[in-house]
Amino acid sequence: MLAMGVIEILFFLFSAVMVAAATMVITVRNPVYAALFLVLTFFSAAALWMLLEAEFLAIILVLVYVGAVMVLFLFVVMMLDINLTPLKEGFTRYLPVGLLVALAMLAELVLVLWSRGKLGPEDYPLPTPREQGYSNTQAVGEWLYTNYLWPFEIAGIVLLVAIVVAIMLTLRKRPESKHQNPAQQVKVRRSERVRLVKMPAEGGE
Amino acid sequence: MIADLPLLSILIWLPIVGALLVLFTGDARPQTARWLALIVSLLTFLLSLPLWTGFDVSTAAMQFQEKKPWIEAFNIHYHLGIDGFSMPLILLTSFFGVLVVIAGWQVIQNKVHQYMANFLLLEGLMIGVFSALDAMLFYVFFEAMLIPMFLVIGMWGGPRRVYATIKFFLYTFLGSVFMLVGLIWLYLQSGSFSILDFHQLPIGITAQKWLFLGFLAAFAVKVPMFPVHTWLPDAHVEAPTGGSVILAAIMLKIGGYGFVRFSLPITPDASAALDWLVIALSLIAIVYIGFVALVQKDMKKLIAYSSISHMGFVTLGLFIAFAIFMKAAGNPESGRMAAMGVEGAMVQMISHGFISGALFLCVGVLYDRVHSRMIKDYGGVVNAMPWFAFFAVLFFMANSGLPGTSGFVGEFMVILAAFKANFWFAFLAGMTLILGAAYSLWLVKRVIFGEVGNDNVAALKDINAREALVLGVLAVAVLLLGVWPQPLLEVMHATVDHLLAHIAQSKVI
Amino acid sequence: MSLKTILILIPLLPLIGAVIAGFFRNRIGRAGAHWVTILGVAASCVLSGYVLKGHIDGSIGTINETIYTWGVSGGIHFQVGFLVDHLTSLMMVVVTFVSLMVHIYTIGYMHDDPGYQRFFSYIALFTFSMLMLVMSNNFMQLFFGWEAVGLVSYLLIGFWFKKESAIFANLKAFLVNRVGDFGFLLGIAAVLVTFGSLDYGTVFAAAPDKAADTISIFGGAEWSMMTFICVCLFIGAMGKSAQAPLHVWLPDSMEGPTPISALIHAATMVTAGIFMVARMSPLFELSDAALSFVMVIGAVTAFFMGLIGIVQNDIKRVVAYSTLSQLGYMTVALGVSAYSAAIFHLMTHAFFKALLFLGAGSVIIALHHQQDMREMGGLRKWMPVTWITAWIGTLALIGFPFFSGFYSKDAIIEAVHESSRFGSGFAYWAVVLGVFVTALYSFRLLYLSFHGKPRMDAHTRGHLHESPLVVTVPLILLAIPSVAIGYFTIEPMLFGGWLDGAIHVAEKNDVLAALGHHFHGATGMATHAVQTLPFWLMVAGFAVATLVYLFRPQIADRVRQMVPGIYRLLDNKYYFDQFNQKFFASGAVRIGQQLWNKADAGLIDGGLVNGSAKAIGWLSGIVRKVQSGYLYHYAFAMIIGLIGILGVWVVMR
Amino acid sequence: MLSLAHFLTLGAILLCLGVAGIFLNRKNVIILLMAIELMLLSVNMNFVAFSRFLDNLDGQVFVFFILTVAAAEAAIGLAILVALFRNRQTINVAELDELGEGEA
Repeated sequence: MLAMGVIEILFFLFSAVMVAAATMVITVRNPVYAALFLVLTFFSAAALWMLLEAEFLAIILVLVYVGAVMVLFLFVVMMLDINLTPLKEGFTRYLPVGLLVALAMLAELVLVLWSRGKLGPEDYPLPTPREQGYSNTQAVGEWLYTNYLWPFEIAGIVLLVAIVVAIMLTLRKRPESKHQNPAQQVKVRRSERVRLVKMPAEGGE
Repeated sequence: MIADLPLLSILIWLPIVGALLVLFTGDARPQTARWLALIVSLLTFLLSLPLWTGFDVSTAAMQFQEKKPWIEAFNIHYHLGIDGFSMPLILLTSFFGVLVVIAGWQVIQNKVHQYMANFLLLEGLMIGVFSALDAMLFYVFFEAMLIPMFLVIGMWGGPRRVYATIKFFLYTFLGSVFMLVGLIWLYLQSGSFSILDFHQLPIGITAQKWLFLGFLAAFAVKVPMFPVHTWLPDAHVEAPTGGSVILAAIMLKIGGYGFVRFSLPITPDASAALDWLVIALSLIAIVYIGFVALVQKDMKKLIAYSSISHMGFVTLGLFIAFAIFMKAAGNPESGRMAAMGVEGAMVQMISHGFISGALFLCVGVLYDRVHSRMIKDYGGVVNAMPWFAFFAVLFFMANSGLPGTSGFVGEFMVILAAFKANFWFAFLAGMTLILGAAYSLWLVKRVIFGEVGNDNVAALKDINAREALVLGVLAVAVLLLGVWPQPLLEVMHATVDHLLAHIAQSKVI
Repeated sequence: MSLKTILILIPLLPLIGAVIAGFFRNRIGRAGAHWVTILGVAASCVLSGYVLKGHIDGSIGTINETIYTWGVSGGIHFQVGFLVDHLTSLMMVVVTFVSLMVHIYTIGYMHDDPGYQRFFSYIALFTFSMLMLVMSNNFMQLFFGWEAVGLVSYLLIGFWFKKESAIFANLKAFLVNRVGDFGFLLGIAAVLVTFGSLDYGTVFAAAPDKAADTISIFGGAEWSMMTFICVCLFIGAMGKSAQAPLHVWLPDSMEGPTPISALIHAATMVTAGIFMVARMSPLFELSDAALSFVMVIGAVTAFFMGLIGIVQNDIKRVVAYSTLSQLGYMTVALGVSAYSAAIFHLMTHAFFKALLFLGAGSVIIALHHQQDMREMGGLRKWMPVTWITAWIGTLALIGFPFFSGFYSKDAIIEAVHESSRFGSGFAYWAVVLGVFVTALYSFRLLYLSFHGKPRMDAHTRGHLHESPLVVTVPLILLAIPSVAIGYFTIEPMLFGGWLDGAIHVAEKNDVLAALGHHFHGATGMATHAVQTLPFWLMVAGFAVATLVYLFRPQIADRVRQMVPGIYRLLDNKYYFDQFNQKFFASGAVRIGQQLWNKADAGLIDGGLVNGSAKAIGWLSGIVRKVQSGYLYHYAFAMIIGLIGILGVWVVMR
Repeated sequence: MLSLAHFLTLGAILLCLGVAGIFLNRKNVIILLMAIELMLLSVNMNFVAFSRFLDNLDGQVFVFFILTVAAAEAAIGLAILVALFRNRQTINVAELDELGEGEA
């Protein structure tokens, strides 16, 4: 621990930021702030993954998660006119319990991790960095499209279904909004649109 | 040629695919749904005929086998095949597949496509049960079969249908989970789910007894045996006619079939040790249920109870074999009577299929017109419906075991074999001669004969051509089987002899 | 035409007639229905006659043919086939002849009935069933015929299905018969288990070897298998041939149309039991106990059922009780091993009892379905043919010398006298006193309906006339054998060995052979009768009846008042019906009710099924309190659980 | 030296924060969803770390799938939230007790 290399410094730096941001996520009152802190958490996580040489996932996390999912969160938070006061009720009341539970859990987890004594640097030393020209993206891609082709396809379907479901759930017809119904347009018959009117010839009288 | 096709697979999947097609016709086109269902079921029936014509009666080996790996991790195969036990039952199933479609032709007016699809699905699954040779495949069909039946009763049933469906489902499900445990245990012992491997697997006597009880739980509920029979009257009463017909004609047979496919060959020593239990329950069913049937006020309930009583002959016929062996004490000529018991049980299953199906159809005919199943709401039906009365009396006579009808054959053979085992078995089983006639004919007296009971009865119209066709076909089947059962018996000789030779050997290690 | 074809045709022709008349009743109409069935029955009657003639002149021997294999199971071949020996051919002729007469008679009797075609279909079907019964060469087919005639009897008793009493009677008839059939079936099962075959030939041939076989029914007690078999088979016969206490259905069966009473419930079906026991003589001969049982039952029936006949007022019921009594005579004959005498009486009885029933039917038509004898009287003026034939039938029934009934009944009485079997003393007195009773009720019937003052109302009297030819011709045709058949056939039937091939009598039991030593021709037998007790008892019965019912009707009332207890006992038919109704019918319903309510609905459904459901419901009622519906409660529970599991894992590790 | 334990500890802390978040913000569904995201992230962290230290790409692939499913979940969850808000004008969890007994 004495000689902290660059990597160690970076790790502790990002870890600190991440833990701090995550703490903020769960404590701030305003959901907008919470979402923004969550973004920060994700950024830190992405950085840490970079340290672990998982570049592809780090980028994906930033692009998809931060770029799409969190923006969606923000949209929803801002779109809905939420009355925040009742939502924050009891925050302090539950603080001790929450902390207690969280700490108990943490204690247990740490106990699990360290009591074994087999996860230290000696057992799992940081692997040597990959050589130049190694592409994590390519490796993941090859792995994904061979061994995990079926699950991948299924994941695609899951996303598709999620899209459809999300639209279905939120779509509503407003009576005042005007839109066309192609099916009805195609189905239309002449008798419904054209009315032949017999008119007396002019000057008949 | 037809014989080269994977016939069993076709018989299973054709109705199921047909069911999906029928489902797609939608609610708006009931007529299309009906015709499509009829065509599919007819096709299935026609395709099941080669099973009979191409059947080799000289061997007990499985025929028309198909085997493909299914879940290799657990050594589960898609393995189909039939022998002398399953072939007649498959034919019976496909035969009734056609009949229920015709029977529901006009009666069902709401959600026709779903109704028809349910029955086709049921048909495919039941054929699957009868032809599966892999225990897991069997189990899947066995359980899946509950779903369409559940829907049929739940959607088109009578006023207390929810109670009836839940009772039906829980009862049968409770039984079959014990079987599942047994099957998994057998898999762990033998490393395979093949039923034929199970047959050869040596098992200790204690384990056999537990297995036997597990199978008994599953099949006794299906048959149903006393005292796990109370779901049947409720299910029958609430089910629509077609549901009752399939339930009585085919689904109950799966219990009996389970005994010959699983209990007897897999656990012969336990069966021999516990045969007294099954025999006692069967005899109780025959006599006790006979009395209970006597006092029913609801026609369907009466027929349901009579079914339980008749199915008692099936279990009796299967399990007296051990008592006969014991009495014959190594004299093989004397022990051959055991075959009569088993064959009688099988004939009884087929015959009961025809008769109970026909009886439920008869009640259905009345119900469609008067909308009551109560005996007191009728009386003197013969005055308004002479042709119906003819069929009803014929089937009730068959139900009471009149010689010349199929109802006689099975009971006769089982009683003869039972006498060989023990006089009192035959005595109690023979009580059905009196009780069966009493409840059947008392019903006939109160419903069919007499002065016209009320205005509803006076206004009845006799059966139409469609109903006459269904009942007529069944009448021919009942009489033919009664006058000449040899073709049916011939099919199962080799299989029965094989089974008896098999169960006479101890499997205890 | 080969003999086999003829044999197949004999039962099949009536069946075809029945099917055509039944299924195409609207197409072929009334005339078509009776023509097709009558032709079928007539043809089979002619063919039966041909076979009988062949037997008489010896051109045809005993035929034992298998038609087809019904089924094979457990190494046992069930076959359908015909055994036609002298006994069978005799029965075939009796059955088809009486049936033919009844068919013709029916044209008149059922003339106005809407169920005309149905009726013809039924009686033709009956002829088929009865022929299958008598021609069978194995027990299974016998049972088939046995139940099939029961079925047709059921249908015909309930022919007028609107009549509550008729459909009650047919249900009762079927159920009582089923009680008998229950025993019969057990007997068949015992035969199969003992002999390993159901074929007559095999069984009878092996019977002597198995005489010592035993069966244990109650614990260790060993019973003779042969006695068991015979008693079981005879229980079947008791049902079908209406022997006490299974006789209760026969009087009620008179609810059916009269031709049926003649054909089924007098001449043919009810004698199936007699025929069956005679057919099984090789078995019965091996069990003295069973024969004693048969004899006692028969004697009880013969005497006590006759007594009831004296107090009945319904003309058909009197004849019905007389039938019971006569069946009792036949059974007694069986019981003393005089099988030939039983068959002989069966034959003569078939003719004269059919005649009596049809005569009663003729009266009933004339009186527009009035059956109460108190509303008749003096009919001889209007219905001479019916009157004369009724006299002939009555004389035959009471056993007046030279009439057919005399020979058969006297032979039975002598045979019983000759026998030394256990119970034969009782049986002898029962049958001898029975002669007096028979004469009494027979002449009572005759006097009340045909003699004395007319008691019917004026309107009916105005319309009285003799029945049409289709009714009277069968009466005449039946009267001829009623008079003469006994005289001509007693010698070959009883002493000439006509039935030797079909009936087996053990040397020591052969009472008829002993009688044969005293037999010197039919005429001699008749003239000798004047010296015997039965003859004088018959004369006494005649005298009493003449005195009481022709000249001094008030005596009957006075006697009735003198012994009210006995009268009531007889009028209620020994309370058999009441007992059965209370004990068996209501008892069964009550048992069923109890089992259903208490056991099925109460214990199993209420306790086990719904009980377990209730227990679970109660438990979940408690547990559901945990389910608040608040999301965070659930989350909280999950996390606590997670911590708990983790904790356990940490500790356990 | 960095070791696997470092990363796993970080993941554990993150998970506990997520759990604490659920407790503290028990009424605000949006923050609840965010807390779930935190917990998922912690799992992902572990996966990536293991993948690196064990030199096995399966872990990363799984993270990929988890991200997919999490995205779908977030989309649907938010959609439900929107629908809920439209119907009830609130996202207060305390008022959403349809599942419980009515009177509770």
